[in-house]
Amino acid sequence: MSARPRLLEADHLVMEFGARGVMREKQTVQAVSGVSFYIDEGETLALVGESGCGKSTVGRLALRLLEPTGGSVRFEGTDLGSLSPSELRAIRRKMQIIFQDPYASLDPRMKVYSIIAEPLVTHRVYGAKRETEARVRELMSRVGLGPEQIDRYPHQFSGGQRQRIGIARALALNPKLVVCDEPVSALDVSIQAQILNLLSDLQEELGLTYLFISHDLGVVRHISDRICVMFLGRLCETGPTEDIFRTPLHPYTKFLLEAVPKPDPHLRKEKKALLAGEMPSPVNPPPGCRFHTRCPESGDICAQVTPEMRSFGARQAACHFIR
Amino acid sequence: MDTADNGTLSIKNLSTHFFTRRGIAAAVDDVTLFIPKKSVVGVVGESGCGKSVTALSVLRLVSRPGRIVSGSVSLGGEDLLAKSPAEMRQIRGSRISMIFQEPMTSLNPVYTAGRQVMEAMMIHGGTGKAEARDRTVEMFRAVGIPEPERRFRAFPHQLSGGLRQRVMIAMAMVCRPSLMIADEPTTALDVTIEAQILHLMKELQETFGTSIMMITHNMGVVAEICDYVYVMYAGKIVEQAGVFELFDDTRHPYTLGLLGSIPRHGSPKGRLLGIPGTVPSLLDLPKGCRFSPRCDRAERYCSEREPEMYEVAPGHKVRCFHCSGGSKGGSP
Amino acid sequence: MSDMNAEETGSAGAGAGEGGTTAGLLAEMLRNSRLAAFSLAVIIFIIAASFAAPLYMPYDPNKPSLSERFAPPSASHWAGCDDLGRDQFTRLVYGARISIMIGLVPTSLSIILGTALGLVSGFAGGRTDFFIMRLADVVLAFPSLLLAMVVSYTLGGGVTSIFAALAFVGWAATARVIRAQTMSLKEKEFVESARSVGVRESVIMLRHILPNCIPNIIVLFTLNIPEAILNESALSFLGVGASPPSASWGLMVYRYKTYLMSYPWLAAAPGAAILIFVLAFNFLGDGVRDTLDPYMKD
Amino acid sequence: MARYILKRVVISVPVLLGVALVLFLLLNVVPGDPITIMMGEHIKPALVESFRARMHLDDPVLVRFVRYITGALRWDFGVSYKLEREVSDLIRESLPHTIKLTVCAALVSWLIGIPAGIVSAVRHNTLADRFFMGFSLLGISLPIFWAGLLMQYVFAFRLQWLPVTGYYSLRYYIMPALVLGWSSAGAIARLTRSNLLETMKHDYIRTARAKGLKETAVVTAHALKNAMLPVVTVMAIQVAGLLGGAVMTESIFGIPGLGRVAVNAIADRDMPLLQGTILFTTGIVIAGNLAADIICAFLDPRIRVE
Repeated sequence: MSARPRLLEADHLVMEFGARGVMREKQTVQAVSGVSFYIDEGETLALVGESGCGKSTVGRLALRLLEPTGGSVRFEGTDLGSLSPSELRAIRRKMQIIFQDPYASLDPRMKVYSIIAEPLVTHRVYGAKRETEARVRELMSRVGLGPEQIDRYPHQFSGGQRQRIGIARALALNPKLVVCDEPVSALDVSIQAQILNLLSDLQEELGLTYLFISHDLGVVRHISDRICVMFLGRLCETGPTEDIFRTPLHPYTKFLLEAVPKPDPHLRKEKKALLAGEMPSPVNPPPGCRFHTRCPESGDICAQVTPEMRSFGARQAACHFIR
Repeated sequence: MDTADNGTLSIKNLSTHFFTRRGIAAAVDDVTLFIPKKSVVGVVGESGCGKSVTALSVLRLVSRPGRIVSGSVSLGGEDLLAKSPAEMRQIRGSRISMIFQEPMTSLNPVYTAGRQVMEAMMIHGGTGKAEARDRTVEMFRAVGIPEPERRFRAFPHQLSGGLRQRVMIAMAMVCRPSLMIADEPTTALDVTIEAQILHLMKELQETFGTSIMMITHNMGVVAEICDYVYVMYAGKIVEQAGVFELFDDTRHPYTLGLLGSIPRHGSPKGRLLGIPGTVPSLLDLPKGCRFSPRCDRAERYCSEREPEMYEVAPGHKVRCFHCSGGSKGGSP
Repeated sequence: MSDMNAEETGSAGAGAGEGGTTAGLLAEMLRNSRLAAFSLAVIIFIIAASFAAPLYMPYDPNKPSLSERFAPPSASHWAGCDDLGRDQFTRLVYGARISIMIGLVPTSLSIILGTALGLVSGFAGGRTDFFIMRLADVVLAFPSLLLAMVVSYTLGGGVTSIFAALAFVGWAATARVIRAQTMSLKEKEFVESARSVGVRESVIMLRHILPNCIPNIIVLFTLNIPEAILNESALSFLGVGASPPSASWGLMVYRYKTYLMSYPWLAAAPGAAILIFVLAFNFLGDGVRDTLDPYMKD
Repeated sequence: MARYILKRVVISVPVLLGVALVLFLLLNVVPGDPITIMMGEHIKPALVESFRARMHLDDPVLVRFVRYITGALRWDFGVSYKLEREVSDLIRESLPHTIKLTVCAALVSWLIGIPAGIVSAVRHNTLADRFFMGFSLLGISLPIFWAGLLMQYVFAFRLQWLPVTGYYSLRYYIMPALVLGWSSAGAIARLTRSNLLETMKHDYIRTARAKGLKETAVVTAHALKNAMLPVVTVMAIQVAGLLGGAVMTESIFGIPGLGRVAVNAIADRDMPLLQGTILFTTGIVIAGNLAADIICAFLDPRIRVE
């Protein structure tokens, strides 16, 4: 794995959303607080965590669809923050995104052709419309859409088919990196499997790199090479997928894996270790380790000192108590 | 298993159709289902399979253009479909209660959580306000709501998703029903909260002896808490079995596909089994076996005749010709 | 219930074929709603009848005939004659032209202005938004009839000042609706998706957001027309409307109200004409709104 | 919530100022000389001069506007050119009539509109629904002045049940209030209906039914309270419509209210009077909207309890 060149590197990303109105004291939502990670070419890195942990925000920061409050993203060695708007638009050819909601991510007033052709037209990839159309048809067949569907509107498709349209659009410009933001969580299980298979095939054929954002640990285990586990805007643990699933280090990771309902009644447990309480507010996150209010292993230091990421073999975790 | 009538709920040959402008949709088609006392029975399937409509049919809460067209639903031997609307109201919320998928929208935003739970008790129990209040607080405590007195006065928007679902469960349990219908109760929740809620439901079921009808699309949830499972596809039950039997000796190609679609721990990275194609529209169902166009084992007769439910083992029935001889077919 | 609707109607929609375009939806509405289709027919009939009037009307709308002053309705004079002996029905038919102009011109102006300002306001946000919306607040705070009265007074009366007055009063509500929709569309994933493939902001606004506002614009348009007609007739009735030779229906009511007790039909007929015309537009507008409503949701 | 209310109040101030400015610009600046507009072309130059001086027309616009605003704050809207009386006195005299009329009309519109809307929603797609919705659409399509004239003809002239014009007792207000209230009732009924229908689709309605509540209790206890929140806002916006409509009803039924004063001011080209009455009327509208926001805040726990 180390032989692969580094594609993207995020360094101490910080994102704060200001909820400020007239005559209201400023409230900042600390969506992402110092997240660093890298992705090597051809691999799949998964970002997992529960809602509100900031994983989708990280995905958008990686593509610079959001301007970070702090930190930087380097794509193929270029600092995205240093680019002008037109340079940024040009580099977007190499990085694309697939969205969660196939109902909201396609413009309902456009036909399939225009949706898939839009990136090609925007970047003036082809001179003639004939070439563009040929490319659109090629993409459609690659993702499993019939050529007769080219003139239909999104609402005439089922959720799985719409997701295929979204994938075709994302692939139109031959990107290197594709951010998949919960691409299957809105779909039925059987359709989920189709789309996951498609994503795997495409990765193999086209040598794609995925940043795969998901809350579904089963899906993540299936598709990713490495994982970053997030809790309330920070990374808890990162490392090779199987290592983390076999022996999670961080207490939060342990609870998360334990909580997932396993599709096998023989794995039922009478006494499951349950994580108590609710997610703290990102407006006013706990000091020190953000997990300490719910962590049964926490000590005095956890409320005072923010744990740094420390290496444990191939893995890193942020907890004071891991030996 | 479904012969004894002394269970909690027995649904026989229930059909609920939706009379839409574009035709009649048989959302629930000839469903027979039995829920024994003190058990958790799962009804599992993908969207549009009719599992939620089945649940609403039990409470007779199917809204227009839907209507129950035939069959029977009996609760402890009483035919619910023969009840007058007033009698049915007495049953809702007291003997059968229901919780829903979206805790965010299932509570009325303009009333306090406590008031909404109290209301359920006061219309059924004839209890006074003070007693209803005390019992609500007690119920809040029983469902694990911290600081129940304070939460009693809280409005829904002040509660997190997990707490709202606990309030819904408190509302459902406060009259000690014999059956609680849970329609995807954890789908909208985060996985750690889901684990809490499932644990709570199991615990309440054991303490109060309430049966639970668990509507879900998640095989993990089924494996976790159900005793017996019905698998639905396009309005019909296609397989039913005890939970261990269903996972160990899966028979129906649809159930196999469903299980094969789940990325399982330990499964190698690569392809998932999946099911080709999409769920058919209820307005335009395939002839014969409804699963036949997506089935890799389909023969010509599958798309001509509709298979019956065949008993392949005691308590294990399958709607598939390939299982009719009791042969083991293509079990994994 | 949720599982009945979500996927089911989604995939069933695939069989419906047409219906993607607004025009297709409206055509379907006319087929399904007899009331809307009838209303549209009435409107088209009135418009055609008034513009073709010189071709078939036996009377001149402006030629007095002293012998027929205040003639009651009869077979030859369907709505009687006025104080100068002019045939009132002829005058009504000709007067429809004014109502149509009043319905279309200021409404178009206010819709164009309101859409442009609402779009910019919602898309740009910040100070631009604040300024435009405060202006809209100010306009909306006036009772619309009073504001129209003042504007028309300032501009010195006449048809153009009525147009200007009604447009000035009407844009603000449109701007608010379009702004709200723009703001919700702006957050949609398809806009982010366009941004992620490198589409320029101005192109996003015009190619993605504006087309998605079209159902709303059409609904606002159909519902604003009757309002403009009513407002104009009210202005005319109050004596700040168009000047006499081009008699609008409102002005006719104003002029004949003095004869109400002795010749009631003179004031009754033009008022009834307004009512029928406005009612037809409102029925049509309701049909349009009900049809496009699911497409207006954010 | 105190903060919410304070915020609403603070926001209304610039709106009111904006209203004053727009009105001032429309009436004082746009086309040339207000004196000529007021008095016509052929008047003695000396008279023009005296008016210019009296109205400080030679000062810069901004100075005049500030003077006007500071005057208005002290309840001084200037002097009516035609009637040669304080505008504030004229407003004070006409205001009670307009209030009586609008309150009566508002009561009519709420008492008819809200129940009609509820019945239409609950009996959705029935004959009752169609009847009430037809009635409502007729109301909003009706030219108010024409309906007023017809009622005068039928009920006052033919049947002689009610007085034609005047303002001497409540009987005189019956017809104007009905005419004015009907159109408003139509809008309220349509809104109540659509909101209630929308609310009835919410998940918490299903929860209420699953609890075993009677349908009437589901509607009254659970749906109505939510559905009426936007209606309250619109009831306030209706005040603007009623005040605008009052202009017509007052002139038809001979009620010397604010609207009639404004119409007469236009006819007389009496600029200070027109400006004063309209500014005052718009002020009432803004106050009404503010009141609605505050009522909503009290009714909606999502705003009340933070």
